[in-house]
Amino acid sequence: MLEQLYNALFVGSVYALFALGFALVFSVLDILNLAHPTTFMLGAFAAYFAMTAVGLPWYVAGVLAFFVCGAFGIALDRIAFAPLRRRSAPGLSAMISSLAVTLIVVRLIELRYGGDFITFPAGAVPSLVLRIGDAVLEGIRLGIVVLSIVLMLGLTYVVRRTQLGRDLRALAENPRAARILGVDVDRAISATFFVSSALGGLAGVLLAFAYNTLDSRMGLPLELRAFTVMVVGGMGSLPGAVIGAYILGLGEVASLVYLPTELRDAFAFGLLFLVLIVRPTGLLGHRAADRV
Amino acid sequence: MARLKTAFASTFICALLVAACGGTTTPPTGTGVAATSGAPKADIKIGLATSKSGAANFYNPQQSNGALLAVEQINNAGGINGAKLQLIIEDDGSARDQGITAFRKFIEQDKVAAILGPTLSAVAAGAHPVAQQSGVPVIAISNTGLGIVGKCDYGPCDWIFRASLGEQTAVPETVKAATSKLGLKKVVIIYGDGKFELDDLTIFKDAFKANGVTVAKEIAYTAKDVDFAPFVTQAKAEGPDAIVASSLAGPAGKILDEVAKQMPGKRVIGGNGLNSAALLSNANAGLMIVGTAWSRASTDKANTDFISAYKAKFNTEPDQFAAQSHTAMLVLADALKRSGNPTDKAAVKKALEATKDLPTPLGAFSFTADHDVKQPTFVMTAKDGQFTPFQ
Amino acid sequence: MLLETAGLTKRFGGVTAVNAVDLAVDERTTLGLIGPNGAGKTTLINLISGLLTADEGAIRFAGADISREPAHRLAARGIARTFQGVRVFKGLSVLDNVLIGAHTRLRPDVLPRLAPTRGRTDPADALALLERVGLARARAGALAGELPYGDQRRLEIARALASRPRLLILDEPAAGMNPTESLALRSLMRSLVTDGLTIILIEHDVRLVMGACDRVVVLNFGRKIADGSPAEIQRDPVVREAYLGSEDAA
Amino acid sequence: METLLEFFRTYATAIAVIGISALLALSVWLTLYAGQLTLGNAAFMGVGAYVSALLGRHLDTPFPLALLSGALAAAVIAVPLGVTVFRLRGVYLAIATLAFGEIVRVILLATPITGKGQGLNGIPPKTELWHIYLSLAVVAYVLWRVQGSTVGRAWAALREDELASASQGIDVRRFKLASFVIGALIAGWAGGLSAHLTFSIDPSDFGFSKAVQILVFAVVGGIPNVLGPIVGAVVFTALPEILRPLKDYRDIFQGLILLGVIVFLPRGLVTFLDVRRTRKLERIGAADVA
Repeated sequence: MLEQLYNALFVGSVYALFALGFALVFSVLDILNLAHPTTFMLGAFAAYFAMTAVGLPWYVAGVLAFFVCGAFGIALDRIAFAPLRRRSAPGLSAMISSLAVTLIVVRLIELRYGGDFITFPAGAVPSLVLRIGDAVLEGIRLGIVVLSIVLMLGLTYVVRRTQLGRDLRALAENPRAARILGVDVDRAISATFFVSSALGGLAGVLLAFAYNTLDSRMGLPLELRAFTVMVVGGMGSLPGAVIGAYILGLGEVASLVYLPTELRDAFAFGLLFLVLIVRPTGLLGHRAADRV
Repeated sequence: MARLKTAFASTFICALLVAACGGTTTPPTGTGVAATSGAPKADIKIGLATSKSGAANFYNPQQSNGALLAVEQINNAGGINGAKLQLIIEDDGSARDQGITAFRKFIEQDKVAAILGPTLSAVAAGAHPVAQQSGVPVIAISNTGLGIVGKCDYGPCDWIFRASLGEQTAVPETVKAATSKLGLKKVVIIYGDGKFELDDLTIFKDAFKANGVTVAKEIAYTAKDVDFAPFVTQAKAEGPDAIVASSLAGPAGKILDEVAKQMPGKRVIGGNGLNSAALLSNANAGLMIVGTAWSRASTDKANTDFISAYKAKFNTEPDQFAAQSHTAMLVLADALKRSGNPTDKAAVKKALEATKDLPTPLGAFSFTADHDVKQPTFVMTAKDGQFTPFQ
Repeated sequence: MLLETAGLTKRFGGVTAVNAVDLAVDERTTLGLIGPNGAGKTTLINLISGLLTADEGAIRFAGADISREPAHRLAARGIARTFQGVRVFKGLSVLDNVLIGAHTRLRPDVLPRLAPTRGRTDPADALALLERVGLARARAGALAGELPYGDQRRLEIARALASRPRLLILDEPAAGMNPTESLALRSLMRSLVTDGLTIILIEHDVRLVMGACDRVVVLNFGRKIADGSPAEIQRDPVVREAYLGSEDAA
Repeated sequence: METLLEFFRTYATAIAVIGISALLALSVWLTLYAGQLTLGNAAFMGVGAYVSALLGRHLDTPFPLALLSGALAAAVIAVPLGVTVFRLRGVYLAIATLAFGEIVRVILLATPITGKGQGLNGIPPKTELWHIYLSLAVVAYVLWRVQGSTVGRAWAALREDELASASQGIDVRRFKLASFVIGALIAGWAGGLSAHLTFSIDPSDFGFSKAVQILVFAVVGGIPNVLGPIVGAVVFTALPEILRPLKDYRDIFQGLILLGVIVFLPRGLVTFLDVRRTRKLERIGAADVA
């Protein structure tokens, strides 16, 4: 049972890292960034490129991927979102422009690395395995769980304590007021996208290391999960997203153990549907679902 | 309001024509091998519908290259009684409606003698009936599910042949070999929610029942699952002698890693999904036992020639998809020659049915009464990044 | 007695926004509703217009108990209102705004409109209303959101009048208006009342309230602290201290 | 003449899919026009497809009746869903309808009669081009006329401001439910037509990517009038066929075109017809959809 708990912790951490980036952009800018799975995948390929073409060790490649994805996030905002903001377009258009970017980037990666999944060169990624009794705990996964918790605490600290965090929260509450109060809105938006995409990219790198495989469509399965996580945790609430992620991770593993196989997939969406109806603001959400 | 009416009317008419005017101005041209012009007889056109984009784009370029190599070899050796073969390749985009459009284009515009493909069984379920209705021979080159040849869901499918070893034949062979060599008593099957995986699940269950092996548990994963540790942990609790992966290559790789970690010493039995070059680079590939339609290690002359010719032309190793599309083209060319009149589709069909022990990279190739492929099954495992026979 | 409330109470969490208010409005009169910000004026009319449901007490309109009726049914009964801060349909045309106001009155025209030529809505009444509130017919095609603030307020009144209401509730209609505009508003209100309309006016502009209203009710912290003629209200020490008084002291 | 006939027979399926996409785009447009962002219409399409195909196969129901039953089944399911999600708006409604879509997909995967994940194969291709384009013409015409009616104006009011709409006497619940259910009806009908076009259907045809695709048609086409979704559907369904010569780079150009259109015409292709009005809308920052 300990092992399944550990598995749930790992899956929850991956969902949390991915959902955090997704929730950050949504909470600050009310945008559902459908290009977020692309940053997840891009992180893995950036690390792969750094390790194979440039020959950097895995931890350097991971950090590089973090910054490459951050930069991609800023570029994404400039190309797909800023023009729409300037023309006060409906929020829906931003969802579609990010979808267009996804189509382009995924196809570019496929043309370069092919559609099939590829693996890191042998030995490039450390795989130390700890055996406690018959339970098997893998080093890299433990690292991922620890690192994601550190990142989550870090992000909550930044949002709560720092000036940047105050700017972001002001922007989230009321962009026009924030601008009047002298918040450098453009800098805050760029920072939002940098942090969001960098986190998403890092989650991608970590999952690629854990499984030693990456492919152009690895981000898509996480997108639906991220919706569930954000709603359950509370739209726009970062700690909510983290809690939602671990609830979903535990829920999925528990439903695997206890529920008949067909119902397992229905569990995630049944939970999502229930939360939306009973408590649309989710656990920690402060944004009323039906803003009158 | 008036302006809206005119705009409405004009755009609505254009809506009908846009596909028309769009289509004719840039008619999709195939990348057929430039047949040497001036051939006395008209070219014989063959259509290949394959997924170059969409979810199944990883079948390419191998699936296209295998067929292109065969066409080149056939044309260099005098073509079909002097007439040149021209291969027209269309991307089916891993989508049923695009697959149907590709088939209709081959039949209506290109007036092909026969069609190969499409890549995915779900696309074939829509495309094959189109060829069946128009009476055009089709050779499936990568559909291994149920209902493709013989008894098909959409009624009679006598125009459809299959060169890709069906799971119904490959899986029982694999299960028989694995049960006898490993003395299996109890297994757990982990399966996905796609058409291919569910077909495999049915075939595996019947095969294990026939070999007196109990299937302790069937665990389903979905396309949205990211981590496979929980599934293998769940399987481990049943204490099986081996794990069965009824899945495509991606998930199978993750299952191999988890089994190596959580159940050291246990093997992973799989269907055609595991038969992918990408898996060979997985550190735990040695655990898998899979029934494949093609063995790189086979020493038949037809196979060694194929491998060297493929490497010479594309400077990369061929895989099973290349071998199967290559074989299908060889079988088709042989039938075209024997049919006497390549444009007479019924004659070509009869010639295809008469294919007997044709030497191909897949071994001695014949069609069964149900137009399915009759060829040896190679039960393989992997060693040092290569598929090797499972002893 | 067109409108009557008895012991009307509404609580938000710990705060009692409206505390046991008894109100009586005679037909074809104008009732002024004044009080400092946060006194519960807007909450009171949200209760009356059905946007909120009372925790206690009852509301009777034209003899019927409407305490539990939703907003859209009250509009059909003849209660129309404007909003503090103007809530016109910005993205729709001025004419459409007024036609939507007439929603309860216009015959359902989906079936007739299926024939290409029939079912055209006659904009005559709507255009007449625009003129009555002081908006040019030519602006009918413009987007409501394009109009200057004062005109948007007038459009909102036209929209409310489109349903031919018996009771019109105006929530700070003169906010942001200059003296001449508020004078025009006063004469509009007087002509509407003579045509048979009853008006409840919430307003901070004391001159407008005292000039236009037949009776004035003063709210403070959700309670009714005074109810009488404009003259009585101006002299009433309790009102002066709670509301006008704070102004003198400033 | 021969080549035109050949061309027509080759692209018959592609032209049919364009018509079906336009119908689906209209079904989402209707809900968007009333201010409701839905991702559930792909599931309603699926219900329509499976009900009509199964009725045809097991009960030999004549084609028009099977289509109608499929559409009605989708509408019947939409009523309870519409009532439950009535209070949700914007992104919350999108995610709730998305969750509903996934639940429908899981049920389809689990019930044996639908052929589970292996799909329902061998569906007789009864749909002809005129079925599709007649349906499209009728639905487009009716919605165009309704748009100018009291009902259409009520939906527009809901999109702009639900609270103010209630005060004008509009029964917000009933009108929102009506647009949601009629949208489901149209999507169900389109599902029935689509099922009898490509011989086979499986649950993955009606999942998240289909829901997003339909939404893209309506939004990229434009909300102001009925023409928007039709133009959006025609352009972005014909695009893969038109860009076919670009071979491997087809998807990239499709993405670039989509990006270009949504960035330069954020309120949709159709707003190109009336640039003046769109400029004004932008200045007002009118609340289009949440």
